[in-house]
Amino acid sequence: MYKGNEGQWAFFLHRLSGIAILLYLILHTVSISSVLLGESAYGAIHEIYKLLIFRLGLIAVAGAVAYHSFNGLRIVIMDFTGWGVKYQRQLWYASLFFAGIVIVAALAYNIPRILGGE
Amino acid sequence: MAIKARSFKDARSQAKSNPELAWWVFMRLSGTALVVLTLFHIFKNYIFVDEASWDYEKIASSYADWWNKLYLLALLGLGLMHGANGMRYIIDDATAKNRVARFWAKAIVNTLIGAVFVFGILALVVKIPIPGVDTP
Amino acid sequence: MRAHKFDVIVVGAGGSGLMAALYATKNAQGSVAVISKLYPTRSHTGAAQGGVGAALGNVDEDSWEWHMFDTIKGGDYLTDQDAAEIFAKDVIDAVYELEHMGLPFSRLPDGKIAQRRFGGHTREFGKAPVHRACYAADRTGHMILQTLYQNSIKEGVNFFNEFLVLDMILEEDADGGQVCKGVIAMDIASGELHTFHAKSVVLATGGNGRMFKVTSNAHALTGDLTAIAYRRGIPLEDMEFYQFHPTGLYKLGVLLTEGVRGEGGILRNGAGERFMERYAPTIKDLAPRDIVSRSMYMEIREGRGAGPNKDYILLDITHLDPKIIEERLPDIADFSRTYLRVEPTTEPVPVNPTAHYTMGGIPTTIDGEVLWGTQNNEIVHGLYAAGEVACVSLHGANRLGTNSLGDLIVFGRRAGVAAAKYANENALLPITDDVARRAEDLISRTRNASGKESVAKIRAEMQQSMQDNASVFRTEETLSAQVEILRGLNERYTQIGISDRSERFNTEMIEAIELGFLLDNAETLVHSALNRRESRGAHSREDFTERNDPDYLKHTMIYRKEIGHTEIKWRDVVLGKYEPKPRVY
Amino acid sequence: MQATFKIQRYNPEKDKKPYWAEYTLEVDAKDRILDILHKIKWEMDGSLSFRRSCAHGICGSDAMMINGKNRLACKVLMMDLGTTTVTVEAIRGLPVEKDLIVDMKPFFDSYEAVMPYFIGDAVPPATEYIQSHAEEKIIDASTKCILCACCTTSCPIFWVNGQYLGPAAIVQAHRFIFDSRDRAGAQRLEILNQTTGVWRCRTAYNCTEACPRDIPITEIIGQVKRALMYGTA
Repeated sequence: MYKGNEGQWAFFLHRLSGIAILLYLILHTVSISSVLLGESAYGAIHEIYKLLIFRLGLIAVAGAVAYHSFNGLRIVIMDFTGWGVKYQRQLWYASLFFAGIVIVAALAYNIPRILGGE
Repeated sequence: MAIKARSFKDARSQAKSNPELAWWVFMRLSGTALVVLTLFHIFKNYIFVDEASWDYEKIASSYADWWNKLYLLALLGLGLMHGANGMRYIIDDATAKNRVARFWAKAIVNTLIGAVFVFGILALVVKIPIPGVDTP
Repeated sequence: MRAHKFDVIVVGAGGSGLMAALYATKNAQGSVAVISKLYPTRSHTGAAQGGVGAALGNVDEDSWEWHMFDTIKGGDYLTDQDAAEIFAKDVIDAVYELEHMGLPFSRLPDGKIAQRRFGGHTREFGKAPVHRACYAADRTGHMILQTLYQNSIKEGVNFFNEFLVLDMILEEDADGGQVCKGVIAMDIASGELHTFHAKSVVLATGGNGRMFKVTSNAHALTGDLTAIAYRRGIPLEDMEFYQFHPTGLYKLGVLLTEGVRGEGGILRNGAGERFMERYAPTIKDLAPRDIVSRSMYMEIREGRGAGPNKDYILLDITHLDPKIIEERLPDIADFSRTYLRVEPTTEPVPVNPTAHYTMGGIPTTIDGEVLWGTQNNEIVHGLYAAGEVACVSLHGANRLGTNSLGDLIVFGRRAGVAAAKYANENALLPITDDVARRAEDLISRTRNASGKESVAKIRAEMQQSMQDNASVFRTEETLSAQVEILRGLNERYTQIGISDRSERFNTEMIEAIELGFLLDNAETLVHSALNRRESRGAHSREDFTERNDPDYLKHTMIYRKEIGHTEIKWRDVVLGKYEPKPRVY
Repeated sequence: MQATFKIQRYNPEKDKKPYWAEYTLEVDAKDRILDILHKIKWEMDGSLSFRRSCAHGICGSDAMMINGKNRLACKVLMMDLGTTTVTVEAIRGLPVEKDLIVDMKPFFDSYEAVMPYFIGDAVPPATEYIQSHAEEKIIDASTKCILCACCTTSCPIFWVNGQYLGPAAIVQAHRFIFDSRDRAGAQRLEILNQTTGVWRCRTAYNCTEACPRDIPITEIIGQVKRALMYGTA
């Protein structure tokens, strides 16, 4: 493994999270849009949302979206301004921090739901 | 369309129709918009609300709201386009040495995304009957 | 075995080779190719730092005649004055031409090319230092090399990169003269031999500094073509004159440009004294390199060196504005920090003289035509040389700083033009089937060498003994000892063994072949030095401390009889308007 | 002190695939990695092959991956690494020819593709072009490039997509695009305005961190991107 620094990992994570988000977006659109097929079809598909693994996965997806969003803003700043590049490290840590907040929020609301067996 | 010019002559002949810069700018603009759209969407419909509570009736009711329809349309359209172009970058990188693989990878991914887009639009456009309101 | 035919072949892709190739391409009706041991951008021209001297007069009033005089005086009057005149005039245009090729020179506030002071460059025939060196920060050579390579791409020059030249196709012609019909080279990537058959050949392979232990020269600078020419009966001129650059990084020899002193840097001994005031009261630290190097060694010998072992001198730039250092000398600062962990803005940098440049080389006329005899009409038809590998003789007994880069562009261009003209006017001469025999023998002998001697050990012993016996100070005793040492090393060289028998990138075999070249270069230096019983320029004999014009105002021409045995002839110096005078600064 | 060098070896004439060779030897903290490679070659295994020439970071021959990062072997001292276990591999993304020697042709092809040569006025001035300090400064960093390929072969995009012109070629193009004397900037920008050009850059910063000449490469690529976006150069 090439021992790159923050920039390299920012890029790898951005790409990885992007793929994950697109896959989830496809799944999510199909499942939600199955309302077209009527209540029973929607209900059948929606059963998977109740699986533990799916519920944990959703937290990860929320985290991926948050990381991709904030790191995306970092990229926008770097590309559109001259100064962003100089602070790319700090900007990356900032995007990790904000993504962390979203993940904590998702965990805080969802762990009680999961444990409570709702 | 990927351009593979390795000389100035090639570049000249191909650069005129090159949409690369436009896509680049699109990614940044749509990305910025999507940050707002997705994060709001996630907080409103997932973090603050239990995902499991989204039954048929609740979906149908929310789809009756035109503002919400527009919001979801923008989210779906921008998200899928942003994702499709992102996948194009990844495929171009991953299949730099293999044109056949590149063709098929793009064909499959774009068809899938296109189909999902159509399905998603239909769900937004077609009126979804709300149980107890539209149907007895 | 593969065969190629070109009109002009240039061997070497540094400054002079690329300049020759560009001009050959512009002037030849036929095809031109460059053969290089390295990728062109790896050539050692790229390591030149300080500048290229030309009397542009952008800062101070200046004239080409002053430059010509400085060059001749700097060369201790062994400089051929016709060459110096052409040089001092042409280098001005050549600098503008480089700028028009895109070279990013540093600028003055008015937007013109910036110039700095350099050792031995003076106004009004020695009155005071003058700003003459045009520079691009401290990477002038890098920018020249890049610019010339860029223009070679623009002009579509053919390159054969990573080809090691092993032999020349050199034959006697009908009227007893000599003619060159091409070269034999090995493709390093595949190990395959190639025959390059050509109407004219330009040699531009640079120096041979790797025969010394501490050198600013690249590992690749092993005097390949001087050795090949010497083996093939061509004499080498003035090989005893080897320049030691005063400021090489302590122990490493990495070059710190004279431009450091041009910008105001000062040499100090262990006591902090600015000792150059004693040796060259007028221009002090900006005296020519031979004088400064000798002065530094004198200080060390007399116990005034710096450091725990009192074995180095300090280069002090702590009084300069750090902004000037970062702008004009960034690489120098970087070298000091990287290799010695010395912060040049706050502490003086330990330096010592480092083997830098050979004034001697393959004798040529002012058009780069290679001589096989001692007269200007005894030329090898179709063979040209330029740059450090050649001896025009512009630099005489000691080269002035910045004149190497000027030499490359002025005489590289002249050689390229002359080679193209020769190719246009002459037919491709036939060659025989066995032209590659010598090269084939050399390769197979070396690749299969299975003796007990180590190439690395022989090389290390040669480098150490050359440093001890034939560097800045020389005596009859040390030189005679060195003659014997070299004979012994040559003997052992026939018993080397190598382990890599593979074809592709056999760098072990290449190093063994290069060692053979170096031993020959060392032989010419030591024998020539032993023969010259005077002190002149860079050649400093402790047993003959004075310059002796009646007996030695002439060029050494050394021929090989057999390994370890040489014959020395003389060639007249071209004198002119500047009469030899005592050389004081 | 004693150090262990793990070097990736490969000679296609006899090896089916690359393998790791280990050498243990005495080294000094102030030794350059190149010095140690030479010591191995000269005293332990003559067949070890690598490129080198100037040995002080100006010719760009000895780019290699040392302890997981691209560097010039002649610009890294043992003490810089902070360990006595050193791994050395060939730079990535270019075909390995033998041991640490890679085929540089694709790299130089990309370089040549950006028109890396000055195109000035049809009739140049009688003396020099005039250039201000400010104009000179814009291209100061990009003119430092020694074409060692440390940057291009540290780029994650280049590893998978060799069609990307790569940071080195972009730096070289930048050197001319932003040269106040050059007249062909627009043509070069067109070349870089392709999928094989600046838009492949994903700002991973490996290039900037690998550059032995401290060129702010990502920043330079950014300048080219903005020149294309905002139409200025």
